[in-house]
Amino acid sequence: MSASPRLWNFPGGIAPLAHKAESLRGPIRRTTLPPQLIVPLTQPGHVAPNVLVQTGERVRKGQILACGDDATGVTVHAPAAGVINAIGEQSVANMSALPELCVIIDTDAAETTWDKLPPLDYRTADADTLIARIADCGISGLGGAGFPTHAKLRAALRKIDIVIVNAAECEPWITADEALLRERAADVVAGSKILLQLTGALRCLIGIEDSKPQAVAALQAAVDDPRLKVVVFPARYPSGAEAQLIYTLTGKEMPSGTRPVHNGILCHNVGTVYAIARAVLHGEALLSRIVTITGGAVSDAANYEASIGTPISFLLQQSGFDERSLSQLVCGGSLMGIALPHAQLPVAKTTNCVIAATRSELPPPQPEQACIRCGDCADVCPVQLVPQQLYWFARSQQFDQARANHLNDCIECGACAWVCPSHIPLVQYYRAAKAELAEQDTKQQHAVHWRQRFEAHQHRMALEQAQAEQRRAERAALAAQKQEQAVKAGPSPQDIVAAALARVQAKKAAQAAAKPSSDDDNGASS
Amino acid sequence: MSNSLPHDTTSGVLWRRNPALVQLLGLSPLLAVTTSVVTALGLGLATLAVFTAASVTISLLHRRLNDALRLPLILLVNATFATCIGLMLQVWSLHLYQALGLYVPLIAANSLLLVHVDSIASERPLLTATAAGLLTGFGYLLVLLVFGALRELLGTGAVFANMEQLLPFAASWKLQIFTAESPFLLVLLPPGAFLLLGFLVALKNVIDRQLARPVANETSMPGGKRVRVTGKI
Amino acid sequence: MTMTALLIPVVVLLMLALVVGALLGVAANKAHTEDTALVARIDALLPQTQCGQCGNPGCKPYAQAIAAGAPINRCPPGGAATIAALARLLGVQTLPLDPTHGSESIRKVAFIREAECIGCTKCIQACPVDAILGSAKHMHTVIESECTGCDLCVEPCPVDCIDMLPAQSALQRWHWPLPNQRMPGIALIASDRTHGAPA
Amino acid sequence: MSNANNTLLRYCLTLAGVAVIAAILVAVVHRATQQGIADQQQDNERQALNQVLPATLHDNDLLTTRFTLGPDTQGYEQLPLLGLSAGRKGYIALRNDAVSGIVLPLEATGYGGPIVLLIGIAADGKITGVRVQQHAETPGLGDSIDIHVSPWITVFDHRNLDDTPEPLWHVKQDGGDFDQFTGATITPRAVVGAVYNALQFFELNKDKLLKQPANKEPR
Amino acid sequence: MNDVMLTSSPHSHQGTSVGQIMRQLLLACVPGAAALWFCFGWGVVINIAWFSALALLLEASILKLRKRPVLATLRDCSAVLTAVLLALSVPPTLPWWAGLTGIAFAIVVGKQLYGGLGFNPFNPAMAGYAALLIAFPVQMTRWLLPDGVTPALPSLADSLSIFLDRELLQGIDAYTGATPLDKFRQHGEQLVSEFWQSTPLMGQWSGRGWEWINAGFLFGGLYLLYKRIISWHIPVAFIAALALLAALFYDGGNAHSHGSPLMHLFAGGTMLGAFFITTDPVTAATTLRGKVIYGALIGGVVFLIRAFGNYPDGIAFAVLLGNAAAPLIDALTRPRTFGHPQ
Amino acid sequence: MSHLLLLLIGAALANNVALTQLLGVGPLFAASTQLATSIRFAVATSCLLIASSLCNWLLGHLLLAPFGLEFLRLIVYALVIALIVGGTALVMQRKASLLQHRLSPTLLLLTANSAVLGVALLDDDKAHDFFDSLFYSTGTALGFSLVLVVLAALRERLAASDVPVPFRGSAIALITAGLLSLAFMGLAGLA
Ligand SMILES: Cc1cc2nc3c(=O)[nH]c(=O)nc-3n(C[C@H](O)[C@H](O)[C@H](O)COP(=O)(O)O)c2cc1C
Ligand SMILES: Cc1cc2nc3c(=O)[nH]c(=O)nc-3n(C[C@H](O)[C@H](O)[C@H](O)COP(=O)(O)O)c2cc1C
Ligand SMILES: Cc1cc2nc3c(=O)[nH]c(=O)nc-3n(C[C@H](O)[C@H](O)[C@H](O)COP(=O)(O)O)c2cc1C
Ligand SMILES: Cc1cc2nc3c(=O)[nH]c(=O)nc-3n(C[C@H](O)[C@H](O)[C@H](O)CO)c2cc1C
Ligand code: SF4
Ligand code: SF4
Ligand code: SF4
Ligand code: SF4
Ligand code: FES
Repeated sequence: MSASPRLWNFPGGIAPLAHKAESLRGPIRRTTLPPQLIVPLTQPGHVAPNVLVQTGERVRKGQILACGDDATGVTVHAPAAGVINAIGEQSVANMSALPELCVIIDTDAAETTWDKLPPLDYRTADADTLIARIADCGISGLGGAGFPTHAKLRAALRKIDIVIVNAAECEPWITADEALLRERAADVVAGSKILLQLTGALRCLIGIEDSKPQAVAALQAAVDDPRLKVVVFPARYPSGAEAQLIYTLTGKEMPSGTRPVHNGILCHNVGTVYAIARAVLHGEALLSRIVTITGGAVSDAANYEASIGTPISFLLQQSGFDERSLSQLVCGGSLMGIALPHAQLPVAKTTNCVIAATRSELPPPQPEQACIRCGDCADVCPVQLVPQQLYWFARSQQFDQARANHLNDCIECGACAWVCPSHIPLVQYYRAAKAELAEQDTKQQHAVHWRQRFEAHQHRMALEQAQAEQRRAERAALAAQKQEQAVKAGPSPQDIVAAALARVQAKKAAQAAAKPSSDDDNGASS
Repeated sequence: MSNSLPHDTTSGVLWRRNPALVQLLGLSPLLAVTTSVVTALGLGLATLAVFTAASVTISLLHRRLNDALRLPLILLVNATFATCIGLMLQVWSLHLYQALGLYVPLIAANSLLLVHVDSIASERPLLTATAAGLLTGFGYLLVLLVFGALRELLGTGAVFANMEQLLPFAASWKLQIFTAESPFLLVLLPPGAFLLLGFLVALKNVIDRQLARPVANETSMPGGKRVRVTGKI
Repeated sequence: MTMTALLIPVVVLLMLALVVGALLGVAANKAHTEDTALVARIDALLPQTQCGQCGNPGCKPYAQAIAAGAPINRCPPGGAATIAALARLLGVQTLPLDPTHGSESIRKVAFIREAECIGCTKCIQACPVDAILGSAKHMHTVIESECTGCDLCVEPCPVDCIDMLPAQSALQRWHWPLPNQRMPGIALIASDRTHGAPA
Repeated sequence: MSNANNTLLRYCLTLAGVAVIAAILVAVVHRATQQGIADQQQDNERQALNQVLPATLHDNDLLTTRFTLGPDTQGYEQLPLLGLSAGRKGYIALRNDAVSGIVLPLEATGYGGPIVLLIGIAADGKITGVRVQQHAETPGLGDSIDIHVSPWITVFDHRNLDDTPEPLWHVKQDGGDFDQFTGATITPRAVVGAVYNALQFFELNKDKLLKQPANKEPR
Repeated sequence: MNDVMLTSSPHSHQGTSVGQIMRQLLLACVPGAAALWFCFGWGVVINIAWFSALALLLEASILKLRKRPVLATLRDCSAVLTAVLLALSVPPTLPWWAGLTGIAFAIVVGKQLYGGLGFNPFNPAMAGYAALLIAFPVQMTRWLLPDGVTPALPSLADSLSIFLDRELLQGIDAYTGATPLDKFRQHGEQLVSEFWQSTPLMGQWSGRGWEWINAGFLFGGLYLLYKRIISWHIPVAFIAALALLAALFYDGGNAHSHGSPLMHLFAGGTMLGAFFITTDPVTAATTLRGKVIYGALIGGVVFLIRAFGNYPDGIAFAVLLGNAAAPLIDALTRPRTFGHPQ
Repeated sequence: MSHLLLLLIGAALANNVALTQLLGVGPLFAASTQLATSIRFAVATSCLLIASSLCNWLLGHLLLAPFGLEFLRLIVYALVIALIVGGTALVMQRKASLLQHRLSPTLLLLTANSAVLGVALLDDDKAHDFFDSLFYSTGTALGFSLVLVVLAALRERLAASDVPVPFRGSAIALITAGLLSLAFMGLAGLA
């Protein structure tokens, strides 16, 4: 063990009650297979997935259910064997509470064979093979955002100096990563080495808070490679946020608007790294994940290794759920999680924790009062924003001003709202304002594009008009010639009528010839 | 500032779009000389005179106005009449002139006058321009008067003091409404002027809302004014 | 009144006026104000839907109209955001959208029920951004990414086979609404903070 | 370019034309009002003087017997008693060609800065009137010295150094004869002191002042 | 479970509230208020009670008028705090009607016209104070002589009579006089030491009584700092600027001296201003650098007014000027966002 | 020298044009709706104010006084202001006049500023010499700019406030200016 490495202090931060011990009393539990799995097919950006199965079809464990359209799509596998009961919109744990496309599988507990891919030797496989394997195994980030891991790795191929494994797990209540590290640190280390190999990076830093001594010990015992280093830093929320973690470990500030991969750093959650190891070394697709079930409304908080698609109610039941004492059901941590309307929702790849909280633990939000500009929010903001100013701008819908004050740098960590004595739902203001800004940007892009298209259209119309004009002039000249001849011959009324008729005939012919142009109608009057 | 519309009605100028209360035009004199009725009335009348004269003149000249010339010409005309009125006021009542101080010559740069002359008189024939000038000037005068009376009353407990400065026969017009042991000085000082005018504007807003309530929204066909961008109609 | 008493002021003012007039005249000639710049800046704020709801044949013409003094509240696709941006650019007051020109709605795109399309090309002629593909007597399709949602193609279609459908799914459209604005501490109405309602 | 020059010419000519008319108009009005304004100014000055020196005391036009007093004026005893910071006017009242009274300029230092006063003194040393011409005292506190606010300033009328001996030339709080205002002692103290000084100055320079006409200024 | 409200994260909270903060402030006022009561008698207590009752009443009626929740809002105690701070600033001889005007101005114009708690750009208590001073200078400059200078403080009955604007047996002038700062302005040609000798008004470092009052508020302020209700930036900058300027112009205590730093720090409303008034978060600058500038600006202006202006003390005006500048200061001192260049 | 400094401070603070002398109040409100605009406008007004005050001092003392034409001063000053405003606006106009047939708002706001004309007239009334006039107009310009920018920042903050409906807009702006003016009263006596 070398001397402890230098750490950097990111600004702000808070220290809420951790509530972690409750769910760490025992080992990770495996559940029985629930009778029904609801597997979300959610794709990045909510684009429609390509569903590869049909209702009534029998699927094997590990069979591909759906995949994405393009390079960023995520492959979804059947977490267990069974029969497809339905493919349709189902409520899932998302912020909008809007239903998403899911596959419902009536599981067959008897059938346990698992379609695995052949193991790969990561030391010899090239990067493309490894990334293809990760994509085939349907891995997306387990740290929160759920961004497809293969897409992130593909972008990382350019030049990565440091791989950072995010084991901070700074949010209260969640212990999924810690539990994983206590029991399966070796796989995490293996996954880190795969990432080193894949990216060609020289160092891998595993960052972890000092509040998890057992996990640290397990990690340190498992580390068998000098390129890997476990870095322990003081617990403070949000030390696990990407930019803050990178700063803590390396002192590098990610310039606003850039992602770590642009700056030579690849950051992955331990769960993701574990999944990568399983995929590469064992050919296992991402069919399950570790979920913390905790909170005062369950009598027996614990971590479960749950199949994707397991109804949350199923897990709660296993932990002795008492619905009467429930105040809030939150998916994720108490600071960044999603409030759930009910428990009939499935575990998704990003579901790391479910808090069934009593009233005293997570009381319902107090009514919002006016901001008194106390500045507490600015003190704790890890990005050094002035949250109250952003709030004022969002509130008065001065979104441009909010942008100018770097609203888009907000990581929505919620530290500001946590301290706000006026109980303002600041993060909701920011989310709404950010969405508004994004919409404005899209509109602006559209406008630029459409202006070009419209101008091209106008240009084309003008050209066609000019051509029609020319044709008309030619015809007129022709007619004039004819008329001249007629005048010379001494016109009679009949002649004039005949000439007019002839013109109409000619016009009709011309119209038939000059197909789509519509300008000719005007020609009749000339 | 440039939205003083040329097509205002009498009630529009005097109340609904009253330039002083709604558009905050001509504010400096309104705040500065309204410590008593006599000063407010004096300046109001002087401004009214300049308003009318300048409106007429500019309307006569309006064919010759153009971008470059508009400003100097308007200012020249305003300044000329302001000077004349100032000289005449000095003969009429030097006391009043001195009480009004700078604000008599400053009529020339009164923003209400500039906007009015610019937007109304230059687009109108002589007669309507005169009427418009009179009307706008009168609307302004009314606000000055009301505001002056209010401040004098609140500040001193009396109204129409020293009216003889303006009208020699009005020496006995002073009306003592109440006597307070401590006069409410605040309203006579600049902060009071701002605050009181703020309250007046708010009062006007309240009244306007009360007036607007019974009027049902006219139903209009959405999209009724659309034109076709392409193809035939 | 002596003549000189009149003459001096006249001469002084005359000279001054000539100087002022000459200088301003020269300045005016030098600076022939470019109006096209303003039109372009206004046009840059318009949504470019090219729908004509503002009463002008396209966004650019409306920009010109605004530069010439037309009200800024006539573009329903742009809605309140555009009006606010215009007000800021022009230094005038914001106004609510003029309802006689339509109302703000979510972005839609045209969708041709291809089975019913008779290939008359009328929709192609109507489209201001050439977003419809197809030729005479062949069914047409809308290139979704190019369609501005102006709905100009809907009316000319003789068989009514064009629908205007939302450009994004409800899920894609959803975002957090601003919290209840009635402040401070108005008792929260559950629906205001319950999500699910698209903004 | 000739077009441009043409417009240029038109600009100038229009403006010039209007300017000429304006000049004539203003010159005429100025001319017509000149006399009236001058009369008004004199009337005002006379009215102001009347308040400190009643018309019954003199038969001359005070404006014709002005003289200047300033901090640097020579020839007076104890001129600093008047506290002047700039040159101001004094006036001499004549009755039957004898000096019957005098109006002196005077300054005191109040709470908010200098207080500019005018005092009228009859030839026998009695005060005929005191008025504040300019002050910066706190409105509502010290401004009661202004005749428009309170009649306090008339307490000096008819007093002289004999009927009010030195110990009484103070505000009551300091054991004198003059009321202070509620909450404001400094201002009245300053005014009382200044008036007392003016009387002393008058006593000291009586001879010179009562022979003043030599010093008179042409109108 | 059915009517669970779904809210945006975060779902937990530190547990502080505005009402709690305001109540801490009220508590911290106690030592200073007690010193005031000790030095000037019952008038202070009467004012606090009268002002608080009026403030609650006025705030409640406006909230009612605006159809806003009344009780929930009153419970934040900000109106009471405004009332108490105003009551601690005005002379203890203020008649009831002047108090009414002042608190009405503070709560209605200074606060509710802007939308109530949190929206007011100007410190309501100081807006009320300034308006009172301009409107009723006689009543607002009528300070009692502190205990020890005057043979007897007015009794509770006398204090009530003064409050009700009734004639007193001895006349109110028996109790009242200039404040030390006012007196000091008029020290004329005296050396500072001579001036100190010449009047019983002056005590150890500063005005008699006023020293203890300021010490009381200083103590309360330190409690607030300890409790982290306020941050050090504004008070320290304020005190430093005032002391620095005073030292600069002290001039060895000769006739042109404007008083020692110690006198300035323990005179008038210095400590009340430093810890309770300039720190009003609603109306102060909010960024850290901004707070320092804001505090120093107010401290500087207070000294300028005391030394060269027309008013013996300038806390209220200086605070209002600082309030006016606060949004601008904030705009100019935005901190560097993480990930952005300076 | 010190009296020049006092003149400057007095004009900027103690006798602030807009808040105590109530000059240029209209433009103060019209130009203070946005901070950025207000800064630009403050700079423009300051330049105009100082330039016109000096030009007018020169014209007044070198042209009008020798011929006894003081009664023409208002007209002459107005023309000079028109020249400066119009000239700079015509040459520098970045934003074309919005409504072609009217004066542009900026032009109006600069011209209709009674502080500009007022300072020229006050220079006369107070018998300022050239340097007095320079310092006085600079002080006035500083004072006006300060109040304008401060008010603009305040009003930007007000935009997000829960102001009672009847008071929204100009009413609350006036009240804010009133409180600002109240604050400035405290500076009385400085200089
Ligand atoms: C090229 C590239 C593009 C990315 N784009 C996104 C994106 O659009 N949205 C996103 O949430 N994450 C994106 N990521 C992943 C982020 O770098 C980050 O790891 C992820 O957002 C997780 O963020 P979290 O901190 O919110 O969990 C992208 C990564 C790469 C390499
Ligand atoms: C406030 C905040 C806190 C976070 N805390 C953690 C954390 O404790 N552990 C973690 O793995 N990711 C955390 N994340 C997500 C990381 O920023 C990042 O998305 C993740 O490490 C990327 O890894 P992935 O692509 O494997 O999911 C947090 C994000 C935010 C915005
Ligand atoms: C803001 C303020 C303004 C004052 N203005 C004046 C004033 O103009 N004239 C005056 O005599 N006293 C004024 N005073 C009061 C004096 O400072 C002093 O207190 C008063 O004269 C009482 O003095 P005494 O104790 O000797 O009676 C003012 C006091 C304050 C606080
Ligand atoms: C530290 C602190 C200081 C305060 N100071 C004042 C004050 O000086 N005057 C006041 O009216 N309210 C004060 N308040 C109360 C509250 O913030 C104030 O009433 C708001 O300005 C009302 O919106 C203070 C509050 C806190 C937390
Ligand atoms: S913590 Fe809340 S009340 Fe305090 S400044 Fe931030 S948003 Fe305002
Ligand atoms: S949610 Fe945004 S503004 Fe609030 S503390 Fe976190 S990063 Fe800062
Ligand atoms: S209404 Fe809007 S989008 Fe449609 S044409 Fe007019 S400006 Fe363009
Ligand atoms: S396809 Fe239809 S709706 Fe879309 S842009 Fe073309 S005409 Fe408009
Ligand atoms: S779809 Fe083209 S005409 Fe109907």
